[in-house]
Amino acid sequence: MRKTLMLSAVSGVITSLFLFGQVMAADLKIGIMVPTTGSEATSGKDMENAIKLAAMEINESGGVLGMKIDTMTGDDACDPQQGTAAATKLVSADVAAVVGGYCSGATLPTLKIYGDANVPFVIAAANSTKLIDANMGNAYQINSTGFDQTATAVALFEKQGAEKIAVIHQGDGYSEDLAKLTRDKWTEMGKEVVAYEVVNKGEQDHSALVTRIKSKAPDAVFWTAYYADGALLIKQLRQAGYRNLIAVGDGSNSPKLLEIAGKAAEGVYCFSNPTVDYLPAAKDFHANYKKTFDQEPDAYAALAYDGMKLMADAIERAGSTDQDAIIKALGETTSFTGIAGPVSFTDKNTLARSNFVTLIAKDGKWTLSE
Amino acid sequence: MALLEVKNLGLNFAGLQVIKELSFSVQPGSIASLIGPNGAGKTSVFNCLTGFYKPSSGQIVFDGKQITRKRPYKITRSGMARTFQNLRLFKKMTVLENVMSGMHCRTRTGAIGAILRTGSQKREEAEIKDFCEFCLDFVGILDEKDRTASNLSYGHQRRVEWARALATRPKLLLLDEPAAGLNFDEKQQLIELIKRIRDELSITILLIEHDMGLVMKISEMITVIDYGQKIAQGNAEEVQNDPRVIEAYLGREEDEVA
Amino acid sequence: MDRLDSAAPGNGDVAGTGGPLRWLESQKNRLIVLTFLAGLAMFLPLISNNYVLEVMTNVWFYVMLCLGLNIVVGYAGLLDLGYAAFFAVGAYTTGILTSHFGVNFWLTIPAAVLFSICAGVIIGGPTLRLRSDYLAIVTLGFGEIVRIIARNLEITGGASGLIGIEKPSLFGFEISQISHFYYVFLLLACLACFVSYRLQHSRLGRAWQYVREDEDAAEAMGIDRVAIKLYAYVIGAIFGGVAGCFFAAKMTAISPETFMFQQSVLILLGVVLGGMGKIPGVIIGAFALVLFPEVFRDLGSSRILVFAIVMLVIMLYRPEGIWPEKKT
Amino acid sequence: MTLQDILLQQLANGLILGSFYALVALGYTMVYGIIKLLNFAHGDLYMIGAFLGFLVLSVLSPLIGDSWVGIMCSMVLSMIAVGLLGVLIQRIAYQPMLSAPRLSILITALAVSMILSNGVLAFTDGEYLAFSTDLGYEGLEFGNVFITYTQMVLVGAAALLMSALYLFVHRTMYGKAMRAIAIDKDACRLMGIHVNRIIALTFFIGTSLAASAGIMAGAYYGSIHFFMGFVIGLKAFTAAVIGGIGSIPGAMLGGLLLGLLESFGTQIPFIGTEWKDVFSFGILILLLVFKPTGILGRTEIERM
Repeated sequence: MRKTLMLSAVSGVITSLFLFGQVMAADLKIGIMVPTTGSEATSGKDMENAIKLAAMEINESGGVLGMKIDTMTGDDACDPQQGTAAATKLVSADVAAVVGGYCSGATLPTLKIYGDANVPFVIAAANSTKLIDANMGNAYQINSTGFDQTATAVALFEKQGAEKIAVIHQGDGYSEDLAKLTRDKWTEMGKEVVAYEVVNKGEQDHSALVTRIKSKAPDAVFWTAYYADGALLIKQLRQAGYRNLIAVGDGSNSPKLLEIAGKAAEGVYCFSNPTVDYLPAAKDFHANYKKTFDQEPDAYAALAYDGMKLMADAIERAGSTDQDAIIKALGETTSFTGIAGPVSFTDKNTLARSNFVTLIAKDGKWTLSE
Repeated sequence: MALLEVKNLGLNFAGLQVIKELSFSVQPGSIASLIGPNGAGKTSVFNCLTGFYKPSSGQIVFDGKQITRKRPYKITRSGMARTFQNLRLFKKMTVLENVMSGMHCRTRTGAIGAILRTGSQKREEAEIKDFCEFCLDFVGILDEKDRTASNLSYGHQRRVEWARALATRPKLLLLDEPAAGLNFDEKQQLIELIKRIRDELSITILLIEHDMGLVMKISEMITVIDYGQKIAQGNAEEVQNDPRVIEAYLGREEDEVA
Repeated sequence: MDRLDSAAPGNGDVAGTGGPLRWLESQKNRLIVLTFLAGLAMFLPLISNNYVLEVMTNVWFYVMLCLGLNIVVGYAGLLDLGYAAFFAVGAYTTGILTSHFGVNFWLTIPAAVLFSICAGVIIGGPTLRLRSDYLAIVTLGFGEIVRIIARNLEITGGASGLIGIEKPSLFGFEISQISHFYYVFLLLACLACFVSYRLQHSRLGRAWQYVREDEDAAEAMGIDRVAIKLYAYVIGAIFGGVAGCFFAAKMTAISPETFMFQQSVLILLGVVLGGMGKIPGVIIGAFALVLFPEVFRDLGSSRILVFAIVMLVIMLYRPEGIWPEKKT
Repeated sequence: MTLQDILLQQLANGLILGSFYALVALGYTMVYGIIKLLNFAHGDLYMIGAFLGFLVLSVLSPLIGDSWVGIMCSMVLSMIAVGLLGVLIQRIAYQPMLSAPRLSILITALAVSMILSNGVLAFTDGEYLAFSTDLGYEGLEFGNVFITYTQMVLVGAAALLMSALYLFVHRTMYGKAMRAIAIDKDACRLMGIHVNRIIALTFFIGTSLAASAGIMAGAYYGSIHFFMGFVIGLKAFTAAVIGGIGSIPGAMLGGLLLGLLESFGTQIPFIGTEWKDVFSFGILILLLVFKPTGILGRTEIERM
């Protein structure tokens, strides 16, 4: 009897899956692929909110080609396996287009799925350079890639007169990619990378590494990974008496870094994607977001919002929901200006300009440098 | 030539000498006993013989081969089987499955044969089953073969252990206190069984026992140890009349009874 | 042997019988249900969308992994906390051989089996003599070592991993659609069930059980416990390795993050939840593992928490798992 | 910095890291010694300790500030709380499993560990919390080697706790009972020792030591996170094995040794930070294979 219960439970679950995956009639269905569970859920939900906000605004002003936008979220949980499930779910539901993509690792295997289905995809945040090679032509990155960030970083180091730098990453795809690009570019310029190190995620004590770095006396230390471990590293570097330049990548662009590192973070540089705080055009968005969701928008909200708006713009320009037409229209974008600035694409479907800004920590807050 | 030859066996535990310079031998086809008061080191001798303890000195020659400090499974494969003083059955498995464990070392089918169920695998499984049923029949509990081992009576659980040991096709069978916990009738059956194992299956037997009556009745050669040392050796009559045995062994036996 | 097989389910059967659904006890009725489920599994691609297929493909994949780990944990009673390492060995073998050396996908499978065996022997050989709790930690350590090696080497693509792994084709037919992969993984899961079943009911399967129940008694019966455990370890490794090959082919991209400690724990959860050592139990465990986060999206973040609580309750009150025990 | 300076600084680093490892390893070793249980949840109790300390401190700080006094007060309070939690876990999850097969109790311990860490994950949404305190960066400079006062206090506190434990185990009746139970539980029961009470006491002490390490780590490093117990749990286990699991001085020695190994390991060419964990896991595995009893452990004799 228990066995029967078990069987009926299993078949019940399968049936509910059917219902879950069912296609509902809608005017214009746009998929959102972000992590809404898992370690990156906070950022993912924030992006989801921003995209929904954009869709709401579009609907209020008459929709796209007279159709109302209806969003559907696929949760990639920042995990490649769940990412493919989410992408297949969206494709199965016949979405006209997809906006999203936060974790590069989870976004990577989905490119093939969207590519095979020929679904137009605007990648709002994920920016690993690996995405460029895996792109089948239907995806467009509106966030500057690691190449641009490297250029910004190297420019800063040069301007500050650094000769020897140390690069530290965290052993994940994103931060290793950035660290490698920086190391190669710096050595290409005939300068020296005195230390190229990796920190294990979740470790708290970096004193041995700090001593090693300090003994190499670099003019600048570049942390390419996330804020949590970055804060600890900065703190311990300063504690050990390292007084030269410290810079962190866009993964560390969080007020949490300043909170954890405290006064040790003063004067640390950060390369950042266009976030709401430094975008003059984002005032209205900021207010609306706060009003609608009762919270502050996070780092990638502006890009996610722009992604949805760009997609709607491309569909208008295409004049139909034909996938090829939308993809073509996306590629031909020239006149679209979002809150994060103008958008146009290179022949590799990446953002034509670098949208990176340099921030500096002052009095416990990130402010634009220069 | 002796089937089992123990020469100058010594065993130390954390500085304590459990067995000292012990030598004895078991002739093929005989029923031999190892006796001694509680804590004399009888089970330790068994554990050395079967490889569970690593002796600190001395040699054990079985069937013409050195087996000193060999791993237990190798010793079993070379033809020495044992039972345990406090039963060590695979409690959750059936009686037949328990006995089948003994045949493991006499069969060879591996993973591929099992997956493909080759002809030789099927033949081997049938062979295992037949021989195990024969062993169960021999000890008289064939009709309980499909019961879970832990559900059997104590006496029958003992018989499962014997059947399991017989299934390894041993040349020498070591019985660790086989009569412990048995009533008078069961002891008589045990004596019968031990004799039948020797006579019908031509398996040599070495046993440790407390019950002096039983030992005297069936043993052809008795080795008496105390404090890990041999104090006497001989047939029942010789041992019974040995003053050292009477003094060292029986004296203490009375204390124990009291 | 056949007599033994049929004897057990015949007189044994489900605990807690009674109630209106008693008819399931008979072998025939069970067969009906089983046929129905098999039919459903066979024809699922005809009646469902790709999302359901994707999820179910994932289910079959975890069925295979869990059955592989079940051989180690369930049959041989060894706690392995680094099973993802074998899965990684298979995935990287396929990934590296196809993308760096242009080897045909099908040829990478024997290579993966070989490497898995090597990995199993390297890990198991020296450590299987240890006490079981030490073994758990050693396997955990090995799992981490494999992941760190994959992260640090050039050939494995470093932390970003490998991308653009070729999809396999068979006699000119390219396995690329999700429905194709569904059948491939269904087949693999069935194969895994079959192999598990045959092994469980064999001389080797019994030996694992002897060693699990009482190592010393098993050794006294002439069973080389180290060799027997190593056997379990290596076969489990092969399951994981082969599953890894197909995983790489399906995902076309692999990275070290997939093979973290959490993955090993997830697979272990699948084995324990439904009932260690029992094939239907393990299958149920794998279903729960994959379907739970898909159906209860809102609870997704706390899925491991829910599973862990269930696991604790199972261990305390029903150590044999959800799937009922046979009685004799 | 000269090579000598670097090595001296790494020595200091290793000792500080090692003190944390030792404190956590002590709990592992005590629990293992007394009931032969590998308590996977031990690292998570370290984490819970840090979170409770954070909570208590944020309540207390308006009253007594968040400097040393505040930290010490919240440390004592959360050590007691986590110690009680440890006893509770032992009663609920481990007590019924003591006679079960080893595999079951190991899985139970794993489940407890996952419940603790994922429970905190659910509570905190996986966020890192800033454990902000008022500890300064001032310290003493010995040549090029720099040690902050905070670091000195930490090592001092760890040493104090460890010596207190050592005295407790070797000078009191409870300590004797603990050691006796580790050798023969049944005999102790016959001798009239409240075995269960002593086991509970062992859990209390072991987990509260882990909690103390957690709070100190939180205050020292400045951030806490649901996953912070995993790595240190593993490392502390390694330390306990190096020293000889079951041996209290062994755990202290093993902790310090592992801390030093890791610090100096960073300086070894080709190992560096990239292969650091492979290095320490490698040591663990080699040790278990070739000398499972560790440096100070006793050889066990298993009887038939």
